[in-house]
Amino acid sequence: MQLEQMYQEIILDHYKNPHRRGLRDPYDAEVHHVNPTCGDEVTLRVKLEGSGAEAKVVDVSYDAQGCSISQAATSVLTDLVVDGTVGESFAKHEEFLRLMQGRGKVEPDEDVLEDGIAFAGVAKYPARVKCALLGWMAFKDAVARVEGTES
Amino acid sequence: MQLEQMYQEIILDHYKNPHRRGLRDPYDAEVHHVNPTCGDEVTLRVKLEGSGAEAKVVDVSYDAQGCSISQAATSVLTDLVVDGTVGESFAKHEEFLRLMQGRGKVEPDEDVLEDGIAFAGVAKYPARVKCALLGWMAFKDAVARVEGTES
Amino acid sequence: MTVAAGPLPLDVAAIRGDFAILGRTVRDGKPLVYLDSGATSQRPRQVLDAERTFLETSNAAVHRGAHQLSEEATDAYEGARARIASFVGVDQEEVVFTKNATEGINLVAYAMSNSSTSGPSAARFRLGPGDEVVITEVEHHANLVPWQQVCERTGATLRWFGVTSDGRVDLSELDSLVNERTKVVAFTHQSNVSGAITPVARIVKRAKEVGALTVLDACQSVPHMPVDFRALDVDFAVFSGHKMLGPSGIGVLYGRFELLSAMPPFITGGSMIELVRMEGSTFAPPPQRFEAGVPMTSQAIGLAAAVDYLSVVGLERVHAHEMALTAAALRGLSEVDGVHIVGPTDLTERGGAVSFVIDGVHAHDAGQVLDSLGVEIRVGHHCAWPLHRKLGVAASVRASFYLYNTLEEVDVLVEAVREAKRFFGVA
Amino acid sequence: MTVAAGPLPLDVAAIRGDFAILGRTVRDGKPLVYLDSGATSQRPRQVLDAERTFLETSNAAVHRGAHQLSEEATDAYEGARARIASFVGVDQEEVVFTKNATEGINLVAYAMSNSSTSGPSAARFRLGPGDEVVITEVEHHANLVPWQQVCERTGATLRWFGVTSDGRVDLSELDSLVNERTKVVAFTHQSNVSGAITPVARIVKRAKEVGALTVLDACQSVPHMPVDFRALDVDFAVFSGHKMLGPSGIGVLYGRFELLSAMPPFITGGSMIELVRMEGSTFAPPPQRFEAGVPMTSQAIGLAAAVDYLSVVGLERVHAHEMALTAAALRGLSEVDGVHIVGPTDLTERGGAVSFVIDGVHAHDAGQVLDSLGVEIRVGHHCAWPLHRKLGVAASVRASFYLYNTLEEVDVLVEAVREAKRFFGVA
Ligand SMILES: Cc1ncc(COP(=O)(O)O)c(C=O)c1O
Ligand SMILES: Cc1ncc(COP(=O)(O)O)c(C=O)c1O
Repeated sequence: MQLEQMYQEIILDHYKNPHRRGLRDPYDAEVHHVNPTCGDEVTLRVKLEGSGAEAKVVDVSYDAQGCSISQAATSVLTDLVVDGTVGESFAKHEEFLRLMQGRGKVEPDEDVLEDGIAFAGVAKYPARVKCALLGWMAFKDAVARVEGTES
Repeated sequence: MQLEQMYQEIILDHYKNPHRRGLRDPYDAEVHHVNPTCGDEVTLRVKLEGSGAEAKVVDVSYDAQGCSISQAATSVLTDLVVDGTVGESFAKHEEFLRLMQGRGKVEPDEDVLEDGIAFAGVAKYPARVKCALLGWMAFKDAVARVEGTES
Repeated sequence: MTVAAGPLPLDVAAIRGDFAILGRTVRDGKPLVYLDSGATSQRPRQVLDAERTFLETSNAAVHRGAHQLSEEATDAYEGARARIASFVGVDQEEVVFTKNATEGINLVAYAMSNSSTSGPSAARFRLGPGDEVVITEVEHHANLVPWQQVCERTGATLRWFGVTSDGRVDLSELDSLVNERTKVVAFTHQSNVSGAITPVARIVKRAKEVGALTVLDACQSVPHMPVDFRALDVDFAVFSGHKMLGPSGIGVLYGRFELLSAMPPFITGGSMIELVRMEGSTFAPPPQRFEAGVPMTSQAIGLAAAVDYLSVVGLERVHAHEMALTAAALRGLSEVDGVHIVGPTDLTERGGAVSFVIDGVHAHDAGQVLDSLGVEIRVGHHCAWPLHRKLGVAASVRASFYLYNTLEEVDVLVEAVREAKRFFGVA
Repeated sequence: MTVAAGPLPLDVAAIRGDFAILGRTVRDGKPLVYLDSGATSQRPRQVLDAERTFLETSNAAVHRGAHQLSEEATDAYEGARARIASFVGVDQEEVVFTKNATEGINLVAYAMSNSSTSGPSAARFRLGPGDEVVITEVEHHANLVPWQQVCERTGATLRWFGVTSDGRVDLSELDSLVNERTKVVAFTHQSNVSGAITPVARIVKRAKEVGALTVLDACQSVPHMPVDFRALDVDFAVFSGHKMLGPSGIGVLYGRFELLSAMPPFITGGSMIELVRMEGSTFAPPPQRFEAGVPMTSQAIGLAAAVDYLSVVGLERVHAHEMALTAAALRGLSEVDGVHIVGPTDLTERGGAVSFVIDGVHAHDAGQVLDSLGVEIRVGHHCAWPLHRKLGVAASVRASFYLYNTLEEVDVLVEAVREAKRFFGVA
């Protein structure tokens, strides 16, 4: 059944037991993003140390309302970026984006995406891709705000 | 050939030798009407005597630019209304309208419409009905202006 | 059309035969269970054939040519207008074709703001600071954002009716909300989320008392039950072709002739003019004044065919059929633990949109399970975000019915909802 | 598609086989000679089939559902956008679907007047007293009345280029007409009356010098020759589906992405929003921001099929074919005493619209004779009244050609013109 392909165990695990959930202090920037088609929302905070691509992602905390895909993707995101550098997080975002926009035809790099490879099945459902990207959009936006590059 | 049915001799005669053409003094009202689809124009003046339905149509003079149908119809109109009463002219207008909107299926009353019955063939061509009515619209408008009933 | 005797008044099998798409399968070979007609309906072959026949025999620019093809096309187009007008109880010259219902509402809103630079006959449509526009919190964005925007353009104030807990327009403040400052009251005939039917007469009566114009969003009523705009006594109303078996790309704006005659134009260009000079232009009478450019000719003809189709079946019977399906859905869903209906839970003053949430299963996830079982429903806020926010629901699942749906499909829906709960472990 | 060798580069017989309507007769059994494609074109079966196949297999509301049908419909719709965009050399996100070209021009004009109540990013679009909008006297009403209206709404001043005696835009005052006060220059690529092609590059260069926006009316160019909006370097451009073998009810607005991104919306409602609260709303990025409501889905798919059809035939060959027909028409008509061409009399910088007057025979009367012989042409001012007035012509006869017309049909046209003269005794 296709459904199991999409909702991998990993996704359901993250959905039921999300990592790093909740809004914490201290933080450098907080953003609020919505998915206009379904109304899902995420409030996300980042705490960085240092600046530029070498800055370290010290914490990502969030409060989210949404489907299992958007919740799980945000949880996985925190695993992927916390304790790494901003430069590394952006590279992971690129790889995740490539996977999600690949219509299920892209082979994901497990070394880079770790649990994120579980979203390969979601990429076959264009309407759900936005769900998987909601947290990532918020994260990139928050980092940009810290860096002051946001217009 | 259908063409001869539409362009009756009477129509072509009026077209080539229009009755009462030209703008004359005295007049009580002058109006300018156009056909928005083809740009045909008529400037028309009326001179009445008396008032209300019993008023006499003393003169109708006009300057027109347009196709044979609109020119001939205006010429026939002057024959039908000049020297009659306003009430009679409106009755004739009604009968002409009924003929023109009849899609070629209405039997015209020759006693009322005289040369106007020649337009029976035109009624089969909806796009040309407006041409035949241009002068009549102007005439009704001009009379209404004299009567002061025009808004 | 033959109609079977029995509990349901329609011969649904015969009707389904007219809709080729209903025979397809989705995902892993699941029969299609199309329960998203509230978003857009499917079209019977009669509608497709009408458009194609027109295009293969009489297609030409309407109102613009004197040749035979153009005559035939104009007759077909204006004939379509006449049939559609009589379907909703109004005159032919009171029907303006737009690209969808959304354009129709924008047309009225823009005509109102354009009134400030138009002549004295348009004065009654003017909006400015101190004037009020009243809408409701249940509105589809199409009947909400255009009014926000016209208020921004003109300085008028937007006010709105609230929502009851079962998704109805809350009219308890009718007399104070609609007052001497109110210039226009715009509201939906039937909510596309809760299915609740608005008491049109009460609102119209109050609007008339204060001299406000009324605009009815009839997108979800005209396709599903007999509607007569004259009897409802509204000033304007809109609906869309694609929700009533007709083509996409065509909608209808009804306006009382006297109002349309006094209203300035919205979209301008060819075919809507009386006289054009470089220095200025004057405009044709309605409905032409509001139909600039080459119109959606074949689509008007398709919509007229849809109206004919619905008339042959009979709107009363379509409505009765949908009510039977709605009753079954409300009954079936109420038996599933943790399912909550967003809207009235019985058939009083409601139509056939059934929205719901499932404890512990997000609407998007439920939709995915349903889709995997062939059940095509809509998830999200259904373009009625304020209503959802007000009811404390981020996203809901909506099943919506039409004349081609069956009681068996309702059973598949209910079973699929149970499966969604099982899949996400909230059985 | 096979293409015959020979003087004309197209296999017209094979092409005609795709257009069922061309096989019919009119009036007393006369074969149809359709020379009114400038008003609206006919559609090949490939276009009709593409729409029908979509409607019978994948029809659903686009961008609004998570189910398989909606996915397929969205893919088909956005895929159509991509093919149409590449047909005119631009990016997918720069193509906005409208109901016709007229709506596209109104969209830009209204977005400009809406800028006065929008945020700072829209400031560059604002118009007010002292600002100037420049058009030309050859424009179709669609590219004329909307600019008159936006000037009325905003207090800006409308100015215009004159016309040369052969119906071309008179650019002799280019540098003074387009000046520091000019905010937008809107002009046609090809006149729908005279067929004259406007020197786009000269106008664009001058507009850029003064920082004015350019809007190109490409209704009569895109269907008939290769057009690349990026290469032409215009800011906005419009064209209509029904003039290029596609469905009615769909048009295209091209806008440079950077401009569309900064521009406020025009028609508002569902699917064009980012966030909706009763207190105010924000809007989606382009092109969605400009596509409120359920769009003309099947029509977009039909237009993409039309674009594919034209691409297979090849726009260079379509153009060469039309030029051969135009040359024959100009030659044939010039041999008839008393016929005067309204427009250039040779092929330099012109397309295939041939308008003319006949001494002593009014255009309407000529049209009637032609129609009785099966020749379907257009008579009147062709929605370009100021041009006609300027050239001292009340109404003209226009023959316009497309890929399915033949040299024999041009002969029938010329012979019919002679017959019109005979009939009205001006031989
Ligand atoms: C040059 C030109 N511009 C604009 C238009 C308007 O196109 P539409 O009526 O499809 O909006 C036309 C055709 O009618 C045209 O020929
Ligand atoms: C209640 C209601 N109003 C307005 C609309 C807008 O209709 P359209 O998108 O066809 O303009 C819809 C459907 O989307 C609706 O359900």
